[in-house]
Amino acid sequence: ERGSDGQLGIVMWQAPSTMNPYLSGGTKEIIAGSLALEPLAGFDAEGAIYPRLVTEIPSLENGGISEDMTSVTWTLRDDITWSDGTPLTADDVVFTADYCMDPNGGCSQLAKFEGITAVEAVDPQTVRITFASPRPDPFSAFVGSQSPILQKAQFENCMGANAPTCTDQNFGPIGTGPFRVTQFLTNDTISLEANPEYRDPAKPAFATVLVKGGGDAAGAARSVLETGEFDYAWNTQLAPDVIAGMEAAGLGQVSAAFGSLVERIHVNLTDPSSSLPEGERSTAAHPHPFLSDPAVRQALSMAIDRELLVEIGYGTSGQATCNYVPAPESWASDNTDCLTQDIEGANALLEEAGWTMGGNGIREKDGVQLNMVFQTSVNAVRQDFQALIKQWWSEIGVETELKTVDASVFFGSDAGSPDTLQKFYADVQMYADNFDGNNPAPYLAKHTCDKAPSPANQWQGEGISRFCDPEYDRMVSELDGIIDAEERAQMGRTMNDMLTKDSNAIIPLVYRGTASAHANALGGVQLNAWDSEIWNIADWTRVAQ
Amino acid sequence: MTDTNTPEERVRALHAAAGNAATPEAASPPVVPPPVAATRSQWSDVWRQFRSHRGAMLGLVIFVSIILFVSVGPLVWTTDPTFVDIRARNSGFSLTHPLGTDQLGRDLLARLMAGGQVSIAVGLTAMIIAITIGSLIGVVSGYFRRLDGPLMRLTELFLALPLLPLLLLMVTLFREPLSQTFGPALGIFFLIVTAIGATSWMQAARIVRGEVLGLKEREFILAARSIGTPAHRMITRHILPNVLSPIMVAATLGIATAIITESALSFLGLGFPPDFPTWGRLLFDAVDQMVLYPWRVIFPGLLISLTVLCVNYIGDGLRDAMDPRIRGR
Amino acid sequence: MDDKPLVSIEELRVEFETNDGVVVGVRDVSFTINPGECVCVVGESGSGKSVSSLSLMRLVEFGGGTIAGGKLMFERNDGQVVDLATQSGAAMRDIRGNQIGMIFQEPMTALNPVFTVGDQLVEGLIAHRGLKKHEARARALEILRQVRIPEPERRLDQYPHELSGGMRQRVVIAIAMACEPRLLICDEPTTALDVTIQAEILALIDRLKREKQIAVLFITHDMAVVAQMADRVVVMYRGDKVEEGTAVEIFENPQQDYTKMLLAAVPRLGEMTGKPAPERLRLMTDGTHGAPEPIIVKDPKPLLTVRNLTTRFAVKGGILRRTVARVHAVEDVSFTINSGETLSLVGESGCGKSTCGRSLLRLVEPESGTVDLGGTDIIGLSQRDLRRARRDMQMIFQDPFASLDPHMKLYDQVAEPMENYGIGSKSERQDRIAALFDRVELPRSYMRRYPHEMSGGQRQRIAIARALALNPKLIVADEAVSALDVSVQAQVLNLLMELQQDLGISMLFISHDMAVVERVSHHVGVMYLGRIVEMGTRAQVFENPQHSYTRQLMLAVPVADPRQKKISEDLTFRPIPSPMHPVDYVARPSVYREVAPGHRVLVDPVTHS
Amino acid sequence: MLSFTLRRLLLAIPTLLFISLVIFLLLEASPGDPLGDVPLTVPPEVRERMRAALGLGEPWPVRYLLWLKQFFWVEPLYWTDRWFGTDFSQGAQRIISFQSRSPVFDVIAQRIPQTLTVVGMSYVVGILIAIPIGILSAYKQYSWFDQIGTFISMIGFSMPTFFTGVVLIIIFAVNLQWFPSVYNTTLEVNDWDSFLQQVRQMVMPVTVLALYNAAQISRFMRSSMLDNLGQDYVRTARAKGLSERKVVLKHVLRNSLIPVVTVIALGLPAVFGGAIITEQVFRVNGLGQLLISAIHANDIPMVLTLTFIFAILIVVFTLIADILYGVLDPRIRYD
Ligand SMILES: Nc1ncnc2c1ncn2[C@@H]1O[C@H](COP(=O)(O)OP(=O)(O)OP(=O)(O)O)[C@@H](O)[C@H]1O
Ligand SMILES: Nc1ncnc2c1ncn2[C@@H]1O[C@H](COP(=O)(O)OP(=O)(O)OP(=O)(O)O)[C@@H](O)[C@H]1O
Ligand SMILES: [Mg+2]
Ligand SMILES: [Mg+2]
Repeated sequence: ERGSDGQLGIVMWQAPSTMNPYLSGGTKEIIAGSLALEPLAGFDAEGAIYPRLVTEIPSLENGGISEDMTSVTWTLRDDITWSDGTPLTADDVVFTADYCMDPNGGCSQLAKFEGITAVEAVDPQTVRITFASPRPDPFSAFVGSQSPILQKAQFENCMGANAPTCTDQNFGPIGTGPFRVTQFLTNDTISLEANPEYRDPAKPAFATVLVKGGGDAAGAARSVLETGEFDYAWNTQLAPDVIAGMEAAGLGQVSAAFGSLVERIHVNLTDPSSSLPEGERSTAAHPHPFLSDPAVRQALSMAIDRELLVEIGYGTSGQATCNYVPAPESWASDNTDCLTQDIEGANALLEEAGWTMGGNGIREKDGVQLNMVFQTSVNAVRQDFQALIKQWWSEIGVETELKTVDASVFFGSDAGSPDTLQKFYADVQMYADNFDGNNPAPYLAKHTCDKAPSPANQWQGEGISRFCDPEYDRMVSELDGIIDAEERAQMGRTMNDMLTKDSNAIIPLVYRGTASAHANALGGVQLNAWDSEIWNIADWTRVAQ
Repeated sequence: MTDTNTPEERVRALHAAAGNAATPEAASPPVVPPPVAATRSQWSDVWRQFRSHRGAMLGLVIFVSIILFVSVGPLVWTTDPTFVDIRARNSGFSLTHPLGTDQLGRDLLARLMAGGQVSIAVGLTAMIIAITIGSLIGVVSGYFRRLDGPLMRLTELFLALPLLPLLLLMVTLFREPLSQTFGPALGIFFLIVTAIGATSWMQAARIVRGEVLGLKEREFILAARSIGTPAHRMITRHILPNVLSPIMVAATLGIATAIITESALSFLGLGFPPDFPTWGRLLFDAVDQMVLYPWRVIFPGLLISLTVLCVNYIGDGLRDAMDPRIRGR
Repeated sequence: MDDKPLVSIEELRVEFETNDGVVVGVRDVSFTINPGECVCVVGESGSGKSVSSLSLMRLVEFGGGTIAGGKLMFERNDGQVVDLATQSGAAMRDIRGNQIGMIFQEPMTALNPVFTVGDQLVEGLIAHRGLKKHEARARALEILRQVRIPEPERRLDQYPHELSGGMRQRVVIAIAMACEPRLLICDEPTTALDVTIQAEILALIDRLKREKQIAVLFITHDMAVVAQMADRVVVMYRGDKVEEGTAVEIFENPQQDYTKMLLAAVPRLGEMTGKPAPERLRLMTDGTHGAPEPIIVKDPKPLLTVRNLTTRFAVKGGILRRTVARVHAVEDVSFTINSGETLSLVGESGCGKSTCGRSLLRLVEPESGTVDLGGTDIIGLSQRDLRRARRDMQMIFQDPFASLDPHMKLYDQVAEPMENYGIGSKSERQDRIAALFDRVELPRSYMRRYPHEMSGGQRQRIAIARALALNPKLIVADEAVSALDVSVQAQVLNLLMELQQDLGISMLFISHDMAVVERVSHHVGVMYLGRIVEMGTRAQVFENPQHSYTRQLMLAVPVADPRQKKISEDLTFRPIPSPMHPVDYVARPSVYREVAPGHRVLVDPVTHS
Repeated sequence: MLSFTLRRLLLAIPTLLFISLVIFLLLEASPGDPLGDVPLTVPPEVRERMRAALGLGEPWPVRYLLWLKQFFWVEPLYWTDRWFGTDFSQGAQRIISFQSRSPVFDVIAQRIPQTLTVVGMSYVVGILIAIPIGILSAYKQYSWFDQIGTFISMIGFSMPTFFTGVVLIIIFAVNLQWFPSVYNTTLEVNDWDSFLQQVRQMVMPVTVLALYNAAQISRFMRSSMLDNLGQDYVRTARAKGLSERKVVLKHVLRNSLIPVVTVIALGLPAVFGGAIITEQVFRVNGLGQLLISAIHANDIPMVLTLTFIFAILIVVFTLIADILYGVLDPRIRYD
């Protein structure tokens, strides 16, 4: 029964700064937004698309997707009302598209609307989206919590340059979701109550929700697992033994959802040496003195014991992997060669390639020593990984200097800073990345020659390793034209192997889940890595212990 | 008159107090000067007085032991502090790892020693930098009336500067050139100590300035002027030795803050390379595991506190010992 | 008056616990005080005078001392005789302030700066008399009247720093007298005060003693004051009582050498009458017999000529910190000092003596006027030349405790001027410093000491040695002996005169002590409100004072002769007006009347009459 | 004194302008980007659009002047409108945070209450603990009380709050379950129960901070007491026959408080600045947490405004300290 289970407490140690996911692309804002706002359709825990505000998912069969695959038609349910009592109409959907695609607004979900030429209201219940070119997978805009529907009436005056002045709207959007905001304190606390207009009269079970921000992951986990002050804690990435210790209190547990997030090492194929003039460092103009040797890259990969990394850093919320694209299943390559550590093999390989052990335990060839800088962002688990990997590499005669960079700088892509991951002024670097939804094609497309970051693109390129293979570029352009799902997946697997197994330009380490803690007293939690992880919060209940 | 009096207590005051209560003039002389040997070096005097301060002696002994522990210790206990012995991770006290290991199986004893070297070096150097800048600014602004306003405004500016962006900027600008010239560890060491030093001198400057303003009114400064002492010598010979005591206080507190700031820096990614142990870092890293492995916080915590405590007592003792007025008693 | 003593101290011994073991402050002292009697305790600094008196109040204990032996018998109000040394804390609190009052030496620090005078006065009344607040206030007012403070109503709500030194001392006396104690202990109550104020305070204490039949224990090292105040005298030396007797006995027939020495060291006003030139004091310890030679300069030539010297201090105020007023510290002063002779400037606190001395060396920048030293115009010099010129002029400062850097060894202090001017090699300097130490009669072994290890007199010798290090032609001695006690003062005075005789140095001697000035000077200038009001040779000024202010000063000086009591109630001197004037104030030039050749008296502007 | 104050205030204006410029340039020059939080899945073109929307396209002098105008002109107008119902600001653009796109001042206004209650209270508690300890350890110098006091305050000074805070949480929140480990900023105190709840959630953060503050202030207090205990006027007070209690607690204390009060006043800006680590540990989310999260997110308008307010407080409290000194000590006069 709606509202019968009292208050639901959620800790998000990185506090949401707004409820409007179009203004901030951060996961925390998307999760917060999903409490009140809903997209037309979402992804379930398996990554399959399911309808939310529409009657059914459009397909070729039901005619929702046009034959030429250039348009898709959604039919809205007729029983949906906004939390202010007005009905949801196709105009709201059209408005949302206009809102995000306004050239003066910095919409962070713009990529979702890429290739859309028109969004029209066919009638009050029907919306048609037209694309510039055929789309085998048309489910980007309005699918998943990144692009929910905004109410036109509320946001009408917040278009483009006006977006930032609409604080009340951004902090308290009127939505169709299970809850509505009663108080929003940015970067601190969000209070919500059950939406009286929610379509299912029995849901949500909780009368109110309190989303509390601040602190760190350990404190968040502690407040769920040890003190029981909260029911759910987002992103409790902690060392497995620490979590085990907390779980011993018996109040709750940590579970993980696996999406497409892979922790990996990028090898710099170009020379980052600071002796090069600025503008030429880490660019294709200068190949890396030793990492351009495939044998060295392979040896680096072979020396790593991925299972051990998982055991130390992630426990059950991680799996050792050799893939850049670990999911969906059909796209995941079956490569498992890298999973066994082979120090001897690596040594032999290097020996064979002419890298001989120097007196100081560092291999060298033609006066070039295997001396590397290994950078990553500040994060306890990553620092442990760095230390371990450094040790393994030292066993194959590679000397590593570790460097850490503040996350906001590392991921900040500020062209002026030398420490961003795009600049890559280091020999190897480690981070994790994933893709939205369940289509890995754009993700693979990042590694074409022209996407390598360089001064030419203000260091905004995405081919971090500076991987460049004409064959790969060709496959990327082909991939777009392929419609058959299995064929696409097949090609994707090949490309994945080119990046990892064949070239070792990317050395995957761990397929990571996103870990969250929830109290045993909380029922209905079903983690989801493809959408907002609290996607089914309307179904959550308090269960008797 | 703005600033605080001298901060912290001054033991001198107490001694003076004892004398004052019975003799009206602040410094009534002992009429019969104590018979003393004709030749005594100043430093042996200082040492003699220092030795009579029990707390300071105890502090010194412990401090020297800590220094020995971190400097000579690694020669005796030769385990590499960064060596990852993954099979032995999270082990308790054993013969191979007397103080256990951390989550990667690195030997805690070795890490405490290596960490101590860095922390103490950072603490001392950063403190020296801060004190040098602080005293310089304090003395100059107290002594030269014209510079007083601008320098105090500068101090306010530094007090207001947000530390983190400043550090980020410094690291960005200088990390590479420095590690190129001095090697990664030493380069970052310089960076860190300058960063900490450059952002923590303000308190010292204010205190010293206050003292100097008071000192300037004293007659011996006038006397020194009348015998033609030039400004620079005035400062080095007359002003500085006389403001030593508040500087000492600031210095002893400065070491503690520097050690702790360093740990804060490392977890912001601005500090030493991550495999480089420091006490602050060891403490910070172990906080999450405090319940499971309490000794991992206890040891570094204990060492930090002990060091700070010792330095404080040594500072107390030195302050007394360097003041000839107290020394004579 | 009955003969039963109010207080009798028997074999008092006081010890202090210090880092270097036990120090004995008072070894063995016994004396008695009868009601209505004034007993003076004299002795040089450190002889145990203060410690004895503090023991009576049992205040030594707060300074770390303990009464190690002896009895302190005191007859309480109720007639009971008790031993103060064994009283409980509560009983002592009842006696302190109530039955025994105490006045301290330093009026500047004896009052709590953050409470009003009224507050501090009523406290004791409330504690001892159980008065209500307003009653206590009324009583406080009455007491302030008794001590003859002008405008007592206003004073009650003023803070100590708003009062002059003399008024503050009266407040301290009022506090001590508040509960009408039967014993009043005065620990050097006038040492820090000007002569005129001293005269007033002494008269006040004397009156209270007579009117209220209070017993007074009066501590001082000034024999002249003793002569004026004492019924009986106790002489102390290094913690022991050396002699006791009535004032007349002690002054006219001293038994002990120490007492004789003390007496000899006292310069007495009028002593020099008829002498042509300054003479050293005859000290017992000198070993020299026969009359000391007068310091006569054969053919005096002007060394320093000062014309129309004016120094003003700007008083800044307002938002823009503009000058809103000026302190006319030195106003149109002219004088000449001959080589080898001494000119004394005398006057009361704040009259501009120090400023005048400092202006000569440009330690403060004079506003106008000329200073000519042996042909060099000091005022016109650049900073660099000025530094060079200062080699010829050196200063000795008033406070020997403050004028030496506590962190430097004596050797370094004396070496410093030579180092500054790069004189001599290291070894030459060493020799010279050794010679200077000999010259000022300090053992060479003292070179390694620190100032705090020296007595005041010894420190002043170091200051003199430092001044001599540059072979100056002129020494400005700014109250060089004021802070020293009589015996030491005499030694230092003799040293200065001896040096003058031997080295032919000229001296500007600044002092407020008429008797000392009479002793040392060839010429005398009397300063008042920044101007010299009378100027002439010593004989002219002292034997024929013309200006009313000079006369007033002479009148206030106590005489070291118990038979010539000068203290009287009608001694009231007008306070010195403020030298602060608005910016647009135009000071008139000084106009003098020449009474006799070289003897000039200020006639315009008239500032004192 | 009025002219002294006015003069200093006038002088403060150029000083503060200069400070704001320096802070602005510092933030400009330091690395990092407001889009650091945006996931890597967002393509570069979109990022570029987002930056432009934040106004980052303009050259820095323009942005600095705009900020100055907003800070000194628009915001005051806005608040006047808000309080008096006027309409001077006419919808002019206020200073907007990059992170939340809401007016910076609104967020600051939200944060001030918890900062003041927790950090402010800890300051008060710290002072209340420190002063008696300082008095006692000076009066009984070198006694065991004094020694232990020195010892504990040095320990308190050397232990980082990220450590002590967690220790407290583990003992009192996890094991004993006495106090909550998370501070609820939305709690409204309107009855006895909610008051108790408020007290309970304040206990731990206040304790941690108060101990740290007390450690420092008690040292100052002790030294100041020692200075004054040896003064002549103390002897005068004793000679009046006052009880020790009165001598120490009236005469000595009043004088010793003078320098300590200025120390306290100078420490006050830090209260407004928040206690960053403690706020993090207990999730108090006051100004300290706001600043640190803004710095991490490179939210330049927020950081700039906060630090500038902080600078104003520093300048103002320095002045207040000077004036207080004069108020408390009748000897001080302003010329
Ligand atoms: N608190 C103390 N600790 C150690 N010694 C002390 C203390 N107070 C006084 N004395 C010693 O006791 C002796 C007598 O001192 P006292 O103050 O009585 O001298 P005094 O005659 O009053 O001198 P003055 O004329 O300088 O006031 C001195 O030798 C002094 O050093
Ligand atoms: N630096 C200064 N600034 C402002 N006024 C001053 C300064 N120095 C002295 N004065 C004032 O100038 C006048 C003369 O002072 P000066 O020190 O020369 O007097 P003095 O005769 O030496 O007195 P004392 O006997 O107290 O030493 C006094 O009113 C004093 O307040
Ligand atoms: Mg005395
Ligand atoms: Mg003077």
